[in-house]
Amino acid sequence: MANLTLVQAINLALIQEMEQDDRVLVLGEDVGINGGVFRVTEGLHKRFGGHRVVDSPLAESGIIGTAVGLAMGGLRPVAEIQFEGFLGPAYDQICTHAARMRTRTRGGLTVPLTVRVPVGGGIHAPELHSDSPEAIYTHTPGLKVVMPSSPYDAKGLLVSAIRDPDPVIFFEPKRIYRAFREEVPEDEYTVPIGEARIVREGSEMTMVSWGASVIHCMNAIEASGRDIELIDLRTICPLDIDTVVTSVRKTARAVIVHEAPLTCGIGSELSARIMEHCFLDLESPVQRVAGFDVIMPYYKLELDYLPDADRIGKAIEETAAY
Amino acid sequence: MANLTLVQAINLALIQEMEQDDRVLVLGEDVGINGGVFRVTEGLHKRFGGHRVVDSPLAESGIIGTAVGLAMGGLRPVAEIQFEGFLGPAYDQICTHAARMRTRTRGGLTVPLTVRVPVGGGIHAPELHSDSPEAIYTHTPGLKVVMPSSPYDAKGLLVSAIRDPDPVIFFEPKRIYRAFREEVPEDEYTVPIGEARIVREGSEMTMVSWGASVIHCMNAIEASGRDIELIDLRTICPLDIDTVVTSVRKTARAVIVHEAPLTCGIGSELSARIMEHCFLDLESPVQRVAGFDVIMPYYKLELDYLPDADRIGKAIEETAAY
Amino acid sequence: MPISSVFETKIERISILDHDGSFDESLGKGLIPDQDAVALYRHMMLCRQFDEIAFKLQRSGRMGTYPENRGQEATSLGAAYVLEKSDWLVTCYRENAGLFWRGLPMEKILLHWMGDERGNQIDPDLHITPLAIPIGTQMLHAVGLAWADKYRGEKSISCTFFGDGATSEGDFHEAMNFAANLEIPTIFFCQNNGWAISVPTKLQCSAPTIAQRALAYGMRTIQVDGNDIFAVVKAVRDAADHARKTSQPSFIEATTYRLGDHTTADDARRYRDSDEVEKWNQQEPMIRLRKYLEQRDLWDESRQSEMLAKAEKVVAEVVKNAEEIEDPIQTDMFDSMYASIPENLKAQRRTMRTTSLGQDPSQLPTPNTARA
Amino acid sequence: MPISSVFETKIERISILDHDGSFDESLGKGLIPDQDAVALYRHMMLCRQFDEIAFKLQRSGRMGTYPENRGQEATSLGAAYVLEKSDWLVTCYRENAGLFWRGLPMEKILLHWMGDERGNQIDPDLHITPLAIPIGTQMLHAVGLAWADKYRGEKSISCTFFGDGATSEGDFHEAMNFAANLEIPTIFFCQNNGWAISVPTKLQCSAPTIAQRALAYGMRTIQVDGNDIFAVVKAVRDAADHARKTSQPSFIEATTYRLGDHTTADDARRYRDSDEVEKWNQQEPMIRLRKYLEQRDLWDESRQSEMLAKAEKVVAEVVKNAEEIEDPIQTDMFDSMYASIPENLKAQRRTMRTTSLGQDPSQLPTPNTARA
Ligand SMILES: Cc1ncc(C[n+]2csc(CCOP(=O)(O)OP(=O)(O)O)c2C)c(N)n1
Ligand SMILES: Cc1ncc(C[n+]2csc(CCOP(=O)(O)OP(=O)(O)O)c2C)c(N)n1
Ligand SMILES: [Mg+2]
Ligand SMILES: [Mg+2]
Repeated sequence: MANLTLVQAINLALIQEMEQDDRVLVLGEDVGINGGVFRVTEGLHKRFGGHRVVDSPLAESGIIGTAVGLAMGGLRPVAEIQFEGFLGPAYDQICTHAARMRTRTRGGLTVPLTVRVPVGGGIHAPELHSDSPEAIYTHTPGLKVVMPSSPYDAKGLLVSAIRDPDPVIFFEPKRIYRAFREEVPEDEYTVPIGEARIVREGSEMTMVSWGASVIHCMNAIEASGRDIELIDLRTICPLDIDTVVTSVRKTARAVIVHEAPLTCGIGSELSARIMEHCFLDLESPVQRVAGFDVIMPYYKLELDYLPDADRIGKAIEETAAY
Repeated sequence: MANLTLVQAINLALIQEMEQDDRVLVLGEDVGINGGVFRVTEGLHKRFGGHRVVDSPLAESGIIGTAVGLAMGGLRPVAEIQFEGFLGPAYDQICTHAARMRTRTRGGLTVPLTVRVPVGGGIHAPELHSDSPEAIYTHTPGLKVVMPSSPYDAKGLLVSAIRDPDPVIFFEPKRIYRAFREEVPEDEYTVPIGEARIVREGSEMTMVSWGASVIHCMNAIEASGRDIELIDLRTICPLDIDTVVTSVRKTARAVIVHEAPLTCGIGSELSARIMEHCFLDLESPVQRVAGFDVIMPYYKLELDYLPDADRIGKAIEETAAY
Repeated sequence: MPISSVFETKIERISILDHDGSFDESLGKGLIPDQDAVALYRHMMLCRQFDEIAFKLQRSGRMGTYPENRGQEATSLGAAYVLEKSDWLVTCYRENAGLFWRGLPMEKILLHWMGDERGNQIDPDLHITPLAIPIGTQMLHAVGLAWADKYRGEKSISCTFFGDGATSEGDFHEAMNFAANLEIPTIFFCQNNGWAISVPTKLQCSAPTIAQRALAYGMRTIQVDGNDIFAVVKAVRDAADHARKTSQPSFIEATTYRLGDHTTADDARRYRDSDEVEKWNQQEPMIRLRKYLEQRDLWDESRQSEMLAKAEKVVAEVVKNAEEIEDPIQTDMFDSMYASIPENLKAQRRTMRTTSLGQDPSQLPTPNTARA
Repeated sequence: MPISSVFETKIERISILDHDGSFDESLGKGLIPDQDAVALYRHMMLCRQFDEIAFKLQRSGRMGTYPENRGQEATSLGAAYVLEKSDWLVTCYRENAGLFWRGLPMEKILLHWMGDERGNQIDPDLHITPLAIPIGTQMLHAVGLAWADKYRGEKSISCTFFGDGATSEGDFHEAMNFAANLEIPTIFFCQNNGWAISVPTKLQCSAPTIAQRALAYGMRTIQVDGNDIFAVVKAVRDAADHARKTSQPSFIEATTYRLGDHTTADDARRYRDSDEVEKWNQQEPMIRLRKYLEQRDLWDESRQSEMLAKAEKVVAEVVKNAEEIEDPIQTDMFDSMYASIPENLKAQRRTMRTTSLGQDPSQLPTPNTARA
């Protein structure tokens, strides 16, 4: 056991998977000698050499496109995109090829690729360094989408992602990269992709969130003094709808919290499914606390954009009072 | 009045807008002498010359990126992307720049750009020629997203799109490009962006759809013999939620139909909003009839993927019986 | 020194077997042994026959859109002839000749255009990727595939094919740049056939050659007569040797011409002169190879008609196989989405024909849920 | 002819004012009148002061991430000096010197890095686009902007700035290709400062020069000493004349060096030698321009300290203005999303601090809806 930040837990997962599987290599901008702009790949270049830790040219489509080829060729590439705002140039290679190769070839060629991407707001970064595009990749069949909210889950999920035979977009909530530490086993373990985690049990209401927002949910729940069940999705696609539905059947009320804009966010899918599966159980409409339907503002206003304990608390009261 | 197909109606709108506004120019792959692969720009090159009808290099990011510049520079570019499957390479320029320029510059620079894109399945086309990515662009604040289902609306909405001071993604359902004709005024008229159309009134149930699916909805409704209200969104973003909510408050039941995959599709947003606004009115859960969460299959199976009158009919009965 | 020179270069063009049948012995001698030259010509005849029948299948409504390959046989075939079976062929959609030479069953290509993913289910030992529909995107995969082999210390390389139009896409640039900077042994093979649908090459590349695109990366580059299989063979052999020796990429621009429409959905008369087509009809790769063989008594009219009959028979059989394959089952669309199907996809799969999708039985009230 | 030459070229490099102060009269004479040379030097001093203070603002927590411009002043400044105010400057984030010369109020740049969109709200008459954060994407806008002017028959052109790293992006390629093929008068100005964060130029472009990227498009291209404002002025003037005369684009590679870290979030000691930095410190643009001026009695120590004092005062005032601006109001994030705000955004705007977002009052039951 070690007391690690989220960055350190991911770094450890990378080292351990590279140690135990030759096919794993890391590529991306500044991931080599510099150890990545968030230092997530710190020490890897020294340990494994430039052959396995590759500073790529500044070209996201190139990173993902060659990684698709590497994966089709039998390796297990872990590509880093420096910020979620720079996934855009790689969108086409991800959605047109990584997501489609297995079904296109009816299993003949597959893409066991992991794409690591820092995500989300709250660190006073420049434009395009604070977005939350998880719904975009969830709407694209053929991908898996993961977003841990703790060091323990981050390590276990990243190991699962690297070993997964299909492409996984692994979003790392940068706001909590170093926000807190947690006991993380040094031994090998995995957290399965596709299983939500009940962070705390409760009977009055269900709250669903993921990534950095989970912390705000906890704070809001504590401030409310209510008996609320909090679910951290951990994996966004495939959605562990059973855990959510079981909870809402019990509590009859639900609030969903995420950073991305409201419209067509993951919250809309969750809300629709909860209604479809728990129609007769629901005592109040499912509420969504999300980013507004605006471009994530520059940092002077970012905290006014992001859901916080205050807004979540309002949703709790509104939902309870309905 | 002329009896026109959807292709002809769009062609007419382009001609009329180009005639009356010098700032309007058309660019894209094969839009010139060839008149576009669907012949939507037929005759434009001859009429307006290569100066205003420009065959671009084969590069979608280039098309949209230069069009963003043209628009910032005071023109009204209408860019064609040959098929929705090739929007991917332009995703970044659309979402990173077209959608953001106005708010980034607090109104200093704007992007009055129209992006015309054939969309959807059902024409036995090759891979990547049959998708429905409207939710992707709806989740991106700063864009408007339009999809007409008739020649009349197509002409009126395209004129609105071209005159709109903000970027509009104008999806053209290729399956009905020539499927039927309709009386279309030759005189100038507009259909406002952001207003849904009640295709037929009804009291038993509300059905919401857009694009080529509207026809299947009509067929299913007729086959059902039930008194169903059908709403054609026409504009997907901004969503005319008032029209939908007013209808569901009246009917208490709703079915949504679209071609795109279920998860995080527009159906999820509609379903969530209906529940939020009509919670106490709903007699049954809102149902979504959509593409499955799989890659749009090659054409031997495409009709098994696409929602059809049969599947819509089942949803009608299930919803009525709930 | 106020003005100095920091870079100088020139680009060469190779042509060995001209369209009038004249042959340059200095470069061409021994390049292709006689029996191979015959085999290549026979293969071209087979491919031409396939192309004609595929076109007719589309016209008679038995197949979807099809891109004719006619006139471009020498390019991918020359490359496939030179390369090892362990080398990757990463193609677009006008490389039937090379793919068939490598060993791809001909019905696979028909199945693809018949709207059937099984056309892309390819024996992995063939080292072939599926036809690439999104233009310009597959070169990056070729770089990744060769990189994977290099990573493992294998000597295999990759060769990727694309058109003149494809060189306008950003992904082309990124692929070239990755290969050059990371020293990946990929051969970039551009088939400049003069057109990208209706857009002439000069609107994709106003430079005098496409070959010079490679100068941007300091990459070895050459232009060849792409209707001359000898020139193609020489260029690919040089590039492959170079790649295996140095692990460096190369670029080849092969000038050729698509004699047919872009695809069966196109009508090329709308945008190009019949004179131009006529000129290229004289210069296409088969006539000149036949002249070459006949001049050396390796071919004659009787072998020609014998081979034609054989090609007709083979292709008829291929069509039969492609058309007789059982229909895919509806649930096939789910089965290759992931290595193992997630629960909610399983539910969609299970209920796809019995419910509306929305109303999966699992969403119905559970027994212990009372109706309000 | 089996082997012929289809393309030949060479690329030149210009250098006029060397780092030791030696000056080539043959090229440099009359290029920049004396009073302008003084003005340019004074402007550089102002920019250097701004840069230092901006850095300190970040370090003391009064501003977010900031990319130092130090060492690269001659490039954008030389270009802005040559170009007309009606020509577009389409920049990245190390072109403060050029932007300020054009007339951008200095507080705009501070506001930008203080996380305030008002920093990008620029007087349209300045013909400046906002700093581009996504690398490599802005060149396409420059092409569109110059195209729009050409479309209207105006003589304006655009000049776009980007780094060595940016030339690896696909959008760079597409912008170059569009400009060349469609004949758009854009100057592509690459500031090759040796690094893209921690990645050295040779990993972005293994070719001997970046200038040769332009050969791919048959585009006019040149390399200049980017720390020599005379060389920059000459190259830009030639390119601009050419653009106005022929409507053709040009490429300029200016070799320079970023003397500081990539941004305040970076620590360049992790990946580069102090020797290298030391060498470039000797070659930076201001020392040599000062030598030039002093040799001609246009500058001396007293003018230096006078200007320094002035720069300090000006920049202090700028900081004050930027810091004293009233905070943006929360609802600002809605107001520039569209020319007119759609209804559902209005609702979000109206309720942003009073409800949870989900529960807009409009979703509450209407009076005539009975609770079940
Ligand atoms: C990304 C993308 N954009 C557009 C298309 C539509 N399209 C199909 S083929 C083609 C032209 C290709 O030209 P070229 O690369 O020269 O190949 P050729 O067909 O001439 O062999 C176009 C524009 C596509 N398939 N993919
Ligand atoms: C599309 C994109 N990818 C990655 C980044 C992160 N990033 C910011 S600056 C930079 C390096 C830029 O290098 P270069 O173009 O040489 O410009 P320089 O900073 O050296 O002036 C990177 C990778 C980004 N801003 N945009
Ligand atoms: Mg071509
Ligand atoms: Mg640089």
